[in-house]
Amino acid sequence: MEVNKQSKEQHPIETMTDDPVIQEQVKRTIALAPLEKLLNQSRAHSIWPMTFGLACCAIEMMAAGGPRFDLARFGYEVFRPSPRQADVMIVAGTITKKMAPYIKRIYDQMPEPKWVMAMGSCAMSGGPFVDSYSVVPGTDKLVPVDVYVPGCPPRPDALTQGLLLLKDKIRDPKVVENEPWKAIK
Amino acid sequence: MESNQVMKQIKEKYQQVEILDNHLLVPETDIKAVMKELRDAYGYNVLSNETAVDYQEYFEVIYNICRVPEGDMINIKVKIDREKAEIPSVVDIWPSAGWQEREIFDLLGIRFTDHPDMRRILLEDDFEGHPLRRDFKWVGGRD
Amino acid sequence: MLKTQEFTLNMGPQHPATHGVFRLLLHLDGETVVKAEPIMGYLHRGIEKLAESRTYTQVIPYTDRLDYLAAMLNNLGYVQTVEKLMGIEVPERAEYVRVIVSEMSRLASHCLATGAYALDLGAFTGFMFPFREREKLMDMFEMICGSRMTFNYMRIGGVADDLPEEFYPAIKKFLKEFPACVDEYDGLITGNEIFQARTKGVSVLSSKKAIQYGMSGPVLRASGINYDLRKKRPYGVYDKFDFEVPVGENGDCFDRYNCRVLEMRQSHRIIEQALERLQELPEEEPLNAKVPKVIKPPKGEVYHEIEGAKGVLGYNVISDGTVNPYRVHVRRPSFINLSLIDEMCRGWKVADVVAIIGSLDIVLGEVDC
Amino acid sequence: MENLFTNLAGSLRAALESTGLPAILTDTSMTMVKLTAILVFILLNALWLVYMERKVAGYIQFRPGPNRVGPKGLLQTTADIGKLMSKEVVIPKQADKVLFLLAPALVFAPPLMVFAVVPFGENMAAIDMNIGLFYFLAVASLSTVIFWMAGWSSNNKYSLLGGMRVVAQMVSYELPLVLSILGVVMITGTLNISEIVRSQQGIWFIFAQPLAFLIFFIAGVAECNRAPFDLAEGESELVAGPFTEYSGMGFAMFFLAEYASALVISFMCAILFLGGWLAPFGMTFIPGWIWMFLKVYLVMFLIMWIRWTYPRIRVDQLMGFGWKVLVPLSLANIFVTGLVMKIFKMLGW
Amino acid sequence: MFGEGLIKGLTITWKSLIGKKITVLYPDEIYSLPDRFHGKFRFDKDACISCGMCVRACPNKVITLETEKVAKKKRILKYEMDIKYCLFCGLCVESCPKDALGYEKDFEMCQYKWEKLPMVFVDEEPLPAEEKERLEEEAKKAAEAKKAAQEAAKAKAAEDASQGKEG
Repeated sequence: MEVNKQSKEQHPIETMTDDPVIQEQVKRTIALAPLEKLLNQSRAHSIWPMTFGLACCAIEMMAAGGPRFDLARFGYEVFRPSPRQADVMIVAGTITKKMAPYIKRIYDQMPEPKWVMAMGSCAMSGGPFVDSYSVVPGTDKLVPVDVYVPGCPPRPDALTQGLLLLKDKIRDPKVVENEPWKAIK
Repeated sequence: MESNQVMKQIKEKYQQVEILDNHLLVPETDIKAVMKELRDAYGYNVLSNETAVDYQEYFEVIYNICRVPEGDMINIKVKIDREKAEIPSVVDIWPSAGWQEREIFDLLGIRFTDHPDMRRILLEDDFEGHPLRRDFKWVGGRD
Repeated sequence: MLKTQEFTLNMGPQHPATHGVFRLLLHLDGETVVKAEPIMGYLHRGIEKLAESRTYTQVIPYTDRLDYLAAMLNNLGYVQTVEKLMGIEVPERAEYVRVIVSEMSRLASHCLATGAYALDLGAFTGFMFPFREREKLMDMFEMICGSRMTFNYMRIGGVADDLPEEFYPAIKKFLKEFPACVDEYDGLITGNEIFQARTKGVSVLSSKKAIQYGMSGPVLRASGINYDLRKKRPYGVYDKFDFEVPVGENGDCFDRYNCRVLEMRQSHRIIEQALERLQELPEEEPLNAKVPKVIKPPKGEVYHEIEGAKGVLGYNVISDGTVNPYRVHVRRPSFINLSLIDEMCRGWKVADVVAIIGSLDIVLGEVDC
Repeated sequence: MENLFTNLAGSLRAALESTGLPAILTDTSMTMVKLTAILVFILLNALWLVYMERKVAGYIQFRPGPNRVGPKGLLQTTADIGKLMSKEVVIPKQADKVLFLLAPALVFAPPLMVFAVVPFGENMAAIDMNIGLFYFLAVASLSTVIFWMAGWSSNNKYSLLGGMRVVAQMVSYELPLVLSILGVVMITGTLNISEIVRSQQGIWFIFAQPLAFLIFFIAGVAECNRAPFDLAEGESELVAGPFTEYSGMGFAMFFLAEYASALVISFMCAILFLGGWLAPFGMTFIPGWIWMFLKVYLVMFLIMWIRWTYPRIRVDQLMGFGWKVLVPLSLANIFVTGLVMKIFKMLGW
Repeated sequence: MFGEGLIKGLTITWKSLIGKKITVLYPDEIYSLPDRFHGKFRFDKDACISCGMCVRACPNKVITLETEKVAKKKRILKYEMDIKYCLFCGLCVESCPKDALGYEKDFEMCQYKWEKLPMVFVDEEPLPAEEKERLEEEAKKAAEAKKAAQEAAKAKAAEDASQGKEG
């Protein structure tokens, strides 16, 4: 399924509905048939992150996979080194201009359906180094981002909350509209 | 041998050398000779740190040399002209200067003559300008 | 005619074993490495340029992000340099608190170095055991300064806050259990024959070459040179503690790894002694030195070195009398320890390149600064 | 309970014959039913083993492992397979398409073919060949070619290196595997697997041939690419070895085939050395095939325990260990067995 | 003996296999955070005297503060912490003289949307012009009333003093 590069003119889906969520999903070539809903259940329960540690947030990502904040309970601890077998690319750390082309290439190498999580201030917006000459201010300048995990570095539990938010989003794309789920009331 | 005695002896040997507040200001011409003598005669066998500063009118290259395993240290400064930005490399005396000089060239644009591999080390090769210069203009990413 | 051709393999910026975004272009002849060309700068964030537009206190959080495994030691190095510049005398209580916290940060860094090294060689459980201790240390750091890795705890003239009450029982419990845990690491990783076969005798670094290339820290001590700044040029109150400096014999990957494990035991002893002395101090001893609200050091320049977790960590702070430092240069041990990677990898297999990078214990935040 | 399955098969055969089908048809349909039963059993086992491995890994590392998907995490692997099925299959541009798609399809064949001849209990073997052991060795070495197909066709440097390592490793560990079994064959004198198990009535061969068991176990672990010999997909060096380029169902086939071949090795260990369905110390109130099941899972647990304890061995050490240590040891073992059998024959036992 | 280290490794993993698990089961049980935890920010609108110390202390200019002068009293219009640039270093909390800024024991700030990331504590419209004049008069009246009360009190105090002297 080659993702076709639409030209600037109107995408047919935009005429049919103006719900941004559905448009985005359709444009990402995910059919919303009932079978997809069933497959989304299995996709949600086995998100395989790709080892994409750039800086300090990578150490917290390792700690999230470690014995204390166990990602294995949700089945997410299989950190696949090769982009072909990964589902979510957790961008953990500062993206420099020298690293940007690699992030775009690795994102393209990942098979559909794929998601991106921006972990930490640096990945979200350049964070502490936003005024620097060699830092890309945020992952969404390169690839579409699904969940933002603030913190510098965020606690491993915050990363787990981010992954659980991603799980809810995979199961039902409309959850993006209302308040994200929180464990601490 | 205390570092200030060493500095006094170096001063007698090379006239243009001055002693600032625990630094040795060496002119550009006989930097190689002073360094070679420091290593051979006084046993300073490790170039612990080499960096450079841009003082708008001139560059200043700073060498911090120490003796392993004794541990005492001596600091040496060299003033060089800002436009020419050229200084002989000390890589053949202390190989640890290799990467540090490449980093100085990369970030400040000071070219080290007869350095085996004078290329940028941190920034990408087509990066124009040298960031740590005071007159470097760039636009931050804050939206 | 049968012709063999060189084959370049890109241990690319995104690779599980390169401790971050470090790229090694390997020219291979079959499995053995002919030439290893390191390419860095994928995490160059220009901290030295940012420091020029921040005040002296605002630079401290940026030093956390250099060597993010041992952030306290970076804070200590920077803060002591500025104190030397301003001629501030730090009271005894703050000095002991700093020693305890820096040695704990060294322990956390060595724990992760040991675990990551075992992970690089394939022992996934060997990675998890030191993480258990590291989590306890991180809990204590969270009690002291609120965050697990980027502490921003030290201030010019002392520390941000005194040690909280619930810290003392936690550290005592940790100190009691720690030696048994290090014995567990020895049993699981150091004593393992497969681990020894993978690391003993791999890429021996002679002491002469180590000195020439300015190596420092466990990499230098593994080659047989007893050079530890805490003993050779004591800073702060390090001359009041008695601890040995572990020195290796033949400078191969195993010795570099073993020096770190032995250093963990020494740091454990330092923390014990520092804790005793801290509690003996009389109550009315002040915590921090008197420091003006706005820090404006006199015009001048200081270069000060401390013994970081990866090696000699030096700060060169130049002030021009204003509120912002004119130039901050950091002598980064990982960057300089890495300069010999090309020669150390030649002639070894691809699997050994992973072992060599792991034994150097580099942190990319510090290599690319 | 003892021969629950044999009676089942007998009654099914009787039902088929009563419908008056020609003999040849009943035989083929009977073997078809047996083979599909075995296929389903092995696939379920492979799924369960993935879950068991992650739980064992978790428990060894002070963490509970998957426990939220389904009751106590049991549906975790089904979720994984469901997700892998629905992933996009990415074929690299210059990859050799035919080989690239053929490799995952074939990778499951050799382990499954072996199970046709493996007895799960007292005369519960699908096809009771009298050269069963020879068939096992021949088929077990087929998967080398398939890994090399995967490595070669995905046009990626890492997979090429991984593919070459797999061929070198499997070829060089085929020899000690065969030589260590020779000791057992010399004692029993037959190649029929059920006969071998029956002849272990008096003493299990693990006590008669302890060195052979050790060599067989080590060579078996190396044969199915599991740590400490998992050179092929050693993550930290070769990213994911021959199947770096596979995504979706292609990767799932390799992922499960690894567990199926580990199952083959543990079944053969149980049959050749741990006395198959023979109950230890005569506790026959538990049926034979449950004993067989327990022994297989004991060996499987041992394989997993070793994986989560030891680091990975290097390629040349692997070759050196295989050729310089295991092969001479197994030859010495054959010599000693021959000598001991000669002495026993002289003493008239 | 060759295998001695290997056997020791197995015994250690066996002990950990049957050992105690140290996992914090995150969604069900939350890890008890220490008091000095740097997490979500807490802003107390009335305690804040909008002096701008926190805006200057922050290394990365995360806090935007807008105030409006109404009848010689500063009123906060906008107090927004853009946590996507925040370092969570705590320099702002330390620099606040009135302890108006602090941390909550909560680390869950994940968001789906980019615009929802900044934490907006105060966001009010500047008062319209006539509203401002009305408040000014009130303030002026209140000021005169207070001044008048003061003269009366002073005059009374002066009388007592003179009586005291004659008496």
